[in-house]
Amino acid sequence: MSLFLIPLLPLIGILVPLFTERLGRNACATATAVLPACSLALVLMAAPNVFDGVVIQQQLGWIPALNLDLSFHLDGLGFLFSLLILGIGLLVILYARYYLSEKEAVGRFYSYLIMFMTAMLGVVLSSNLIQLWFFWELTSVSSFLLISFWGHNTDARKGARMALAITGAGGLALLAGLLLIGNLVGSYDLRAVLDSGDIIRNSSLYPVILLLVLGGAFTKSAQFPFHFWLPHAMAAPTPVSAYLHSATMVKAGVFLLARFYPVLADTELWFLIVTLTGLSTLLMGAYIALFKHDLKGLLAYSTISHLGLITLLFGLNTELAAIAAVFHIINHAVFKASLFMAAGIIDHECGTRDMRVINGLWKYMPITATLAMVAAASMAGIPLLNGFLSKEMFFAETLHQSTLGALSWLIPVLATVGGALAVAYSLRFIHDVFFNGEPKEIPKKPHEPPRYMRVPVEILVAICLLVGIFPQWTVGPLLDAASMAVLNAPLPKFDLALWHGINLPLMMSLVAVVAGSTLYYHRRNLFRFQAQFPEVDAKVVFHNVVNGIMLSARKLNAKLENGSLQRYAFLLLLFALLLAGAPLLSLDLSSYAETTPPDGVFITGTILLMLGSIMTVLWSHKRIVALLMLSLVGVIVSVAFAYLSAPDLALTQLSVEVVTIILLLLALFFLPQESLMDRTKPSHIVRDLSLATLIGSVVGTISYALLTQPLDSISTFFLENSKSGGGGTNVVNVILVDFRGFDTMGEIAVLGIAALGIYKLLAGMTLYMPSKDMANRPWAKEKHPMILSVVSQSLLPLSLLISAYIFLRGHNLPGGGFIAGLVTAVALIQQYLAHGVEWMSKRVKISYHSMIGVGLLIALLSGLGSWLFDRPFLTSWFDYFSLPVVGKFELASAMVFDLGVYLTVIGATLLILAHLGKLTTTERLEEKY
Amino acid sequence: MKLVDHIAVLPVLLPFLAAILLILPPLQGRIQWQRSFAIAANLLLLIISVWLLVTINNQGIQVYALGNWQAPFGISLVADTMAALMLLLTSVLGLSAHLYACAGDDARGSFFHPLFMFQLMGINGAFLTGDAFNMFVFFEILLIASYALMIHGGGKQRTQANIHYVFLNLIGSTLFLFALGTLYGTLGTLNFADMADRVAYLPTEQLPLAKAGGLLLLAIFGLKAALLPLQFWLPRTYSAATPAVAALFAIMTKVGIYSIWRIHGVIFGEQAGELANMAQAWLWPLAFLTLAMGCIGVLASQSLRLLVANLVIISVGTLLMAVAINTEQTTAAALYYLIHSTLVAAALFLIAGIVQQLRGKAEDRFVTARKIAKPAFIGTCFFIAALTVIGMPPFSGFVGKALLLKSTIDQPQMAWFWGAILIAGLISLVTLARAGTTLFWRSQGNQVTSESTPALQIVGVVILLACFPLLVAFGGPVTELTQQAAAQLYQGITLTAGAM
Amino acid sequence: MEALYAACVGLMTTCGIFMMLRGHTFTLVMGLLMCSYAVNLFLFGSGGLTLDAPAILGQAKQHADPLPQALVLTAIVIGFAMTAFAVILAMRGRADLGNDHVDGEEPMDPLAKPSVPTQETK
Amino acid sequence: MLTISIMIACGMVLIALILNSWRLVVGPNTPDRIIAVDTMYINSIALILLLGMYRGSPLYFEGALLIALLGFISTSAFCKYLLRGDIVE
Amino acid sequence: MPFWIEVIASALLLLGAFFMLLGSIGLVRLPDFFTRLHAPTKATTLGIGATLLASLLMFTYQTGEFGIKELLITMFLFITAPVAAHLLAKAALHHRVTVLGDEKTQQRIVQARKQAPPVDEPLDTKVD
Amino acid sequence: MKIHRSFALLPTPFHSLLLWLVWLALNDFSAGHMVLGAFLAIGIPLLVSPLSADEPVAKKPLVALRYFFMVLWDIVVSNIEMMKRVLGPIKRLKPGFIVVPLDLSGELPLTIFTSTISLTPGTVSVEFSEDKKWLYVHALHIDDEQAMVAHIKQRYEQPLKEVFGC
Ligand code: NA
Ligand code: NA
Repeated sequence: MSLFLIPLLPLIGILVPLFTERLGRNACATATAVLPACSLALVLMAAPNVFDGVVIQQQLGWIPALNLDLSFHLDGLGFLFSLLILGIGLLVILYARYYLSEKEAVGRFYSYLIMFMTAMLGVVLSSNLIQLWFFWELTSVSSFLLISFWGHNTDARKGARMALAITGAGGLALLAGLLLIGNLVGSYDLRAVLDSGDIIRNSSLYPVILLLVLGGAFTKSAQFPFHFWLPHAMAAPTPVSAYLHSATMVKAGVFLLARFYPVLADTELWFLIVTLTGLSTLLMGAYIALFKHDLKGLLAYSTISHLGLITLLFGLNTELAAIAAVFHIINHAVFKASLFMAAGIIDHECGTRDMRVINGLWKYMPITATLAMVAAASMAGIPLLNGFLSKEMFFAETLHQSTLGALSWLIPVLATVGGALAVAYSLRFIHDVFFNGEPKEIPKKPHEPPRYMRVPVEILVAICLLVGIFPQWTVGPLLDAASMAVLNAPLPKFDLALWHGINLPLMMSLVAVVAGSTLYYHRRNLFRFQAQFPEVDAKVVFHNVVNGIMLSARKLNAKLENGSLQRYAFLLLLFALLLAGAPLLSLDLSSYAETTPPDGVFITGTILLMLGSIMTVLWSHKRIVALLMLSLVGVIVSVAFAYLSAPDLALTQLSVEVVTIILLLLALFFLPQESLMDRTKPSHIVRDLSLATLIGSVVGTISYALLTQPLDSISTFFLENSKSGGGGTNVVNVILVDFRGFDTMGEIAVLGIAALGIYKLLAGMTLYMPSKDMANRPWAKEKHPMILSVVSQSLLPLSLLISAYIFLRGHNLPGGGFIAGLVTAVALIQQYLAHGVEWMSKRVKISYHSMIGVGLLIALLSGLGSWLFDRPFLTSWFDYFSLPVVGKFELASAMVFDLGVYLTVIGATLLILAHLGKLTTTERLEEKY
Repeated sequence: MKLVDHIAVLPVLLPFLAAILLILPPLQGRIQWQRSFAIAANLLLLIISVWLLVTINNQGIQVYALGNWQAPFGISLVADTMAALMLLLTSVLGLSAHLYACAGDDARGSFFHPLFMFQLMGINGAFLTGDAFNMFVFFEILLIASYALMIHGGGKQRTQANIHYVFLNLIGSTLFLFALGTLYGTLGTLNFADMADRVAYLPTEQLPLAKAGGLLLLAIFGLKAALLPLQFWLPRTYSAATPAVAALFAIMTKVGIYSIWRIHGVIFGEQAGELANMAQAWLWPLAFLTLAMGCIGVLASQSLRLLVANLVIISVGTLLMAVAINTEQTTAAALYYLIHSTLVAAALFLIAGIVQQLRGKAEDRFVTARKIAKPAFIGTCFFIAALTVIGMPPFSGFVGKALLLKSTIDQPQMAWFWGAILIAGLISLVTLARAGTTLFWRSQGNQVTSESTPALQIVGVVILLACFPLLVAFGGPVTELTQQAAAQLYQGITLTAGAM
Repeated sequence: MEALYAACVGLMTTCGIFMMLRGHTFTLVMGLLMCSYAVNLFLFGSGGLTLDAPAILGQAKQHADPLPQALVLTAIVIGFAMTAFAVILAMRGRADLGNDHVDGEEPMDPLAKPSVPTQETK
Repeated sequence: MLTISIMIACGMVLIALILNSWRLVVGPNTPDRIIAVDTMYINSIALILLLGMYRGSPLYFEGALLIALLGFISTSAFCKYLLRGDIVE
Repeated sequence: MPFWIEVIASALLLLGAFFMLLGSIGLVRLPDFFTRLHAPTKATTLGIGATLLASLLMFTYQTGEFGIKELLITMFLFITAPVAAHLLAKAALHHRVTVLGDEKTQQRIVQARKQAPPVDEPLDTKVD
Repeated sequence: MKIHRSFALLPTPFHSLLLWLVWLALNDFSAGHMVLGAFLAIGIPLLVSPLSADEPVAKKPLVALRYFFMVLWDIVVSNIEMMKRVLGPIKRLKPGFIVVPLDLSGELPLTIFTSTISLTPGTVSVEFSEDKKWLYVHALHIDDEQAMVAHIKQRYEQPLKEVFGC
C-alpha cells in the first residue's frame, strides 16, 4: 500500500464532482464518495500496523532548497484524524446530497469539500514541517471557498473573509514557528523534530517558537481572543459547518497542539498560556452559547467552548490530560457533527434557525428530535454517552495540577462552571427547539427530512451511544494508538470504563448537571441580565477595524502621493544629493591642482555660459526669451567642445541644439506662453534653490576632482587600434561605429522608438491654438514670407551636398552619419518652415517611419553581415581599393552602418516635425487687424 | 562560429529585427499579419531563452564580444544563469502579455507591436550587457519604448501618469550619466569586470569619488525599482497603462533590482576593498520603508489595478530587503521570489484588464456593480493569482516567501525581515479577499453584464497562471537554477568570464 | 581652467535643476535641456581637458581621450530623442489635461480651456 | 605677426560678444534679443575660424559652416514664431 | 610664410574683427530696433567675410592647394544675412516695437504692418 | 502653385555645375572627387526637384556679374557709412521708413532686390505690400527721401530688370 494514495485519491477526487455534476445529484454524490471511500479503506487497512505502534513513512524529494519533501507518515494520531476526516466526510457527502437544492452548484460544492478533505488529510499525515504548513494553509483556503459558497450573501462574504484573515494570520505565524523549529533541529522531518523536544525547549528561541506555533493553533481552533471568526463562518451551508466546525478544520488547531505536544509541552510557559487560553475559551464560549438564539450560533459557541476544553487539557501538562484531550477530540467530533446535521435538518425543514420562533418540533419530527436530543445530551456530558466519559477525565485532570500555586483550585472550579453552562445550553437546545409550545410563524411546515438525510445523524448518534457504553471495546485501541503518538512515549495506565466509583469528578459532573438545569430554569432572569450589555457583533467590529485601517491608509497615501510631480522630482533629486554628496564629505581636494591656466577665450566663454544659464532661469516665466537664452547656451557649449578638441561633439551638439530649439518653439505655440510665477511660494523658491545649489556644488566638485586627477583609462587602446583595426583616423567615429557600435545601434533605436512614440502622442490630439500672441496682438497675415521661401529653396541642394560631405568624411575626419543626418533633416525642416506642412506633404511622399525602419535594418544587417564571415555581431571590415580614374579609396562596413544611422536620424526627425506640423492644418480664425 | 556561439546576442537582435520588420512593409499597417508575426517572434524568443539557459547549464557562462573587440575595450554581453533566468522570465511575460494584447488592445493605437518588441529588446539588453555605458543605452531603449507603450490607447489618465513617469525617468537618465561620468573618470573603464577589478585597487583619495558615483547609480536603479522615496510614479503609471503593457512593465522594476545585484553586488561587492557593500546600509531601511509604503498603498487602493500596482511595490520592498541582506542564500531565494512575483503581478494586471472590461462603468473599482455574466472563470483566475501573490499554497508564492524567510534565519535583520514579510502577506490577504469578494460576488440588481472575454486574453492569462503550479511542482530544478545563479554572482564566476 | 570649467558645470546643473522644480512641463523640459548640457560637459570632462589635441590621428601631436567624446555623442543623441518625446508629451498634457502644471494642484491657467480628452486613434 | 593679429582679432571678437550679450540681457524687445543671438552666432563663426588659424588646423571649418547654416535656420524659426506662432503651419 | 601674405592676412583679420566689433557697438549704441538692425546685418557680415578671406589665404598657403572652402561660408552668409534681417524686421513690425521717426514713418509702419500700400494722408492711429 | 517636375537628367544644369564646384571646393580637385562630385551634383538636384519651383533664369549673365561686383563694392562702402553713423553722434541720426514702388516682379528677382537693399548703405527692407507693388524700407538716416528712392530704383532695380528681362 502506498501512503501517498491516501491524500492523492481525494486530490484526484476534486475533479470528479465537476465532471459528474450534470448526471444529477445522486450520481454526483455517489461518484464523489468513491475516491474518499477508497482512501478510507486504505486507512483502515493500515489499522493493524498502527495499533501495533508501527509508524509508516514515505517520502519523495521535492524542493531541497526549502527542505520541502513530499513526505507522509501514518501514526496513531494521523490515523485517528484520517478516520474522522474521511468518515465524517463521507457522511457529510451523503447529507449534503439532500441539503443542497437542485438549483445549487452541487459539483462546485463537492469539489471544494473534497479539496478541503485533501488538505486536512495532508495536515494530519504530513511528516515534513513545510509540507504540514502547506496543507495547513490549504485548509484555510478551501474553507474560505466553502464558507463563501453563497457569495452573493453579504454575511457569507464577510464571514469567509474574516475566517480567512484570522486563520491566515495564524498560518503566517505558524510558518515562522515551523521554520524556526526546522532550523533549530537541523531537519524539517517531523519524526526527527518530535525526537528533539529538549533541543527546542532549551533553546533561547523557545518562547518565540511557542508563541508562533500557538498562534497558528489558537486562531485555527478559535481560541479566545481569536474565536470571533467561527460564529460568522456559520454563514456557510450547514454540511460545511458539520464538517469543518466540528470534526476537521477547527480540530486542526488542536491537532497541532497534539502533534507538537512532545516538542513544546511540559514547560511552565506552555502550561500558563495554553491552560489559561483554554480555560477562558471554555467559559466564554459556553456562556455566550447560552444566549444565542440562532441554532447554529449556539452550536458554534459550544464548539468554541469544547475546543477550549481540549486546549485546556493539553495545557495541563499531564499525560492523562493529553489522553483525555485526544478522547474528547473524537467525542466532540462525533456529537457535534450530528448536532450540526440535525440543526441543518431543522433549518432545512423550518426555513429558519431562530430558536425564538422554532418550538415544539417533537411533534413534527420525532426521530430527528430523538437523535438531536441524544447528541445534545452527549454534549452536556450525560452518562451513557461518549461526551460524559471524556468530560469525567477532564474533570479528573483539572484536579491534578498545581502550577498556579495557591490559586490552582480555580481551575477545577471554573471547569465545573463550564460544565454547568454546557448543560444549560444543551438543555436550551433540547427544550427550546423540540418542546416549549408550538412553532411561531415559521416559513415552512416542518416534517421529517428525507430518509437518507437522517442516516448520517443516525450513524453518528449510534457511535455516541456505543462509545459511551462500551468505551474500551470501541475506541480503546484507537485512543491508545493516538495517545501514544501524541505523547511520543509509552502510555501511562488508564481506565476507559463507564463507572469509576463515586469520586470527585463524578461529583463535579453532578454539580454541573444540577447547576446547569437550575441555570436554564431561571434563564429569563439571566437573559434579562445579559440584555443590559450591548451585543458586540464581532463582524461589525472586525469590519470597522479593517475599514478604519483602510481609511487612514487612504488618507496617509493621499497625503504622501499627492500627484505633484514637483514633489516626486524634489524627492528624487534630494535622494540623489544625499547619495552622491555624503561620500564627498571625505574627499580631500588639496591633492588636486589645476593644470592649465585659463585664457581670455576660455574666460569669456565661461562668463557667457554662466550668464546665459542664469538668464535662462531668470526669464523662465517668459518662455520665448528663455528659449533664446537657452539656444545661446547651446551654441556656447558647442563652441566649447570645439575649443576643447572635440570637433565631432561640437558639430553634433550644434545640430541637435537647433533641432531641439525648433521643436521647443513648435511646442511653445500650443503651450501657455508664460509661466505663472505667482503660484510659487517664496519658501518653495528658497527650498528649490537650495537643493539645486547643493546638487550643483556636488556636481561641480566631482567634476573638478575628475578634471584634475590623472586617469589611467582604456582609451589608449582605441587610439592605437583605430586605424589598424577600425580603418579610420577619426577615433571618436571609429569608437561609435566600430569599437562601441553596439551602443550606437542602441542609440539609433532610441531615436527611432522616440519618433514612433511621438507619432502615437500626436495621434488624435486636438490642441488649443491661440488666435493672438502673448501680448494679445493678432498674428501676422503672411504665412510664408516670400523671400524666406525663395532662399530656402535654393539653399536645399547646397545643404544636402554639405551633409553628403560630412557623411563621407566621418570615418576619418569630424563628421559621420549622425551629424549628416541632422544636417539633412535641418535642411528639410527649413523647407517646412519656409513653405508649410501642406506644401511639403504634397511634394514629399516618403513614409518617414519606413525610412526609420530601413535605416535600422541597414544598421542591423551591416552588423549581421559579419556572421557570414564567422565573426561576432558588428565585427567590421574594411579594405582599400583603387579604380583607374578615381584612384585609391577605402570601403568599410562601418560606412554601411553609418548609412543606417543617417537614414534613421532623418526619418525620426522628420517624422516628428512633419506630424507635429499636421496638427496645425486646421485654419485659425484670422483676427481683424 | 555556429549559431549557438551567437546565442548571447540573439535575445537582443531577434526582437530588434522583429520590431524593424514590423514598421516596414509588408507588415506595416496589416494588423493581422503583425499579430501573427509578433507572436511567432515571441515564441522564438522563448525558445531562444530556454536554449540559452540550457547552453549555460552545459557549457558555462556565455560571453559575447561584440565587434570582436575583447573586453574591456569592446562591449561584451555576459549571459550567466541569472541573466538567462531573467530572459526566460521576460519572454514568458512577453508572450502572454502580447497574446492578451492581440485580442484587440493592440489596435487601440499605432505601432503597438514594434514598440512591444523594442521594449523586449531593451529589457533583454539590460539583462545581458556587461558594460556600464551599454547598460545606460539599453535602459534608455527600454524606457523610451515604455514611455510610448504607456500612452497606448490614449486618454486623460494615461497622459497624466505618463507625464510623471517620463519626467522622473528623464531626471533619472541625467543622473545616470553623471554617475557614469564619475565612474569612468575614476576607474577609466566601463566593462563591469574591469571596473570591479579596478575598484579594489583604487587610490584612497579617489575612493569618495567612486563611492559617490556608485551610490548615485543606486538612486537610478532605485527609481527604476521603485525604491522609497522614488516609488511614487509607479501606482498611477502601472494602473493607467493598458493591461498588456502593465503586465510587461512588471519586469521593469526588476530590471532595477537586477542592476543593483550586478553593480552593487558585484562591482561594489565583497572584493571591492573599502567600498565593499556600500549600498547595503542605504538599501536596508529604505527597502523596509518601501514595503511599508506598499502596504499603505495596498490598503488605500480603490481599484484592482491600483491594488496590483501597490502589490508590485511590496514585492520590490521585499526583494530589496533581501538584496540588502546580501547573502548567497538570500539572493537565490530572492531570485525565485522575483520570478514568481513578476509573473503574478503580470497575471493580476491582465486579470484586472478583463475585469474592467466585464464590469462596464464600474470598471475594476471596488464598488457594487452589475453581476458579471460568467464570473466563474475569471473569478478562479483571480483566486489563483491572489493566492499566489499572498503567498498561500499551493502556488509559487509560498515557496518564494518561505525561501526568503528560511534564507534569512540566521541574519541579524531577521526579526524585521520576517515581521515585514509576514505582515505584508497578511495585509495582502485581507485586501485581496475583500477585493475579490467585492468584484465577483457583490452585485446589484439582477442585470448581468454582457461582454465576454476574447479567447486570446484568456490564453494570455492562462499561460501566466500555469506558471504558478509549475514553479511549485518543479520547484526543485528551479531553485537549483536560482542557487546556481546566486553562486555565480557571489563567487565572481561571472566576473572572471566577463574579463576574458 | 579646470576650476572655471567645473564651476560652469555646477552652475548649469543648478540652473537646470531649479527650472526642473518649477512645476510646469515646459520649464521642466528646459531644465532637463540645461541639465543635459551640463551633463554632457561633465561626461566630457571625465576624460580631462585638452587643448589642440583632437582625437583624429595625423591631425595633432597628442590626442584627447576619445572615449568620453564618443559617450557624450551617444548621450546627446539619446538626450535629443528623450527631449523630443518630453516636449510632445507636454503638448499632449496640455491637450488632455487643459494645463501644463505638474504641481498636483488645480489649474489656474486663464488661457486653458477644458478640452475633451483625446483618444489615440489609428 | 599673424599670431599677434589673430590674438588681437580674437580679443575684438570677444569684446563684440560681450557687447552682444549686453544687448541680449537688456533687450528691451524679443526681436532685439534675437538679433543679439544671431550676431553672436556669427561672432562664434569668427571665433572658431580664428581658433583654426591659431592652431593651424582645418578641422574647425565644418563647425563654422554648420553654425552659419544652423544659425540662420534658428533665427528664422524664432522670427516665424513671433510672426505666426506656429512655425511650420 | 612670406611677409606679404602675413601682412594681407593680418590686415584682413584686423579689418574683419574691427567690423564685427563695429556691428556689436552699433547694436549697443543705436537707439531703436530698426536702427540696431542695420549694424549686424552689414558690419558683421562684412567682418566675417574679411576674416574668412584671411583664413582662406592662410590655409591655401599652408596646404599648398587652392582651398576655397571659406568662400562657401561667405557666400552662405551673404545670402542669409539679408533674409534674416528681413524676417527680423517683419517680426519687429508685428511686435510693435518702438520706432524712431517722423509722422510719416509712423504712418507707414501702420500700413506696412497691414501689408497695405502706403497712404498719403496722415493717420490718427497712434503706435505704441 | 505649379509643381515643377523634370525627368531630365540635369533638371537645372546651372545648379549642378555650382554643386560640383562646391563639392570640389569642399574636398579637393582630385579625380576621385570629380567623379563623386559629379554623381552628387547630378543626383541631388534630381532628388530635390519636387521641392524646387520654376525659377526664371538670368538672361544676361554678364550684367548679373557686373551687378554682383557692384553690390560687393556697395557693401564695403555701406560699411564705411555705417562706421560713421555708429561711431558718430547718435542724436544726429534721422531714421525712418521709406516706400519704394516696385516695377520688378517675380519671386527670385524680388528676393535679390530686397536682399541687396538690406546689404547696402543705410537701408533694410522691411515689408512688401500684399500685392508686391510696394516695398517698405527702413533707412538709418534720411536726408532726402525722394533721392534715396530714386537711387535705389536706378542703381539696383534697373540692372535686375535687365538681368531677368522683366
Ligand atoms: Na424555541
Ligand atoms: Na565593428
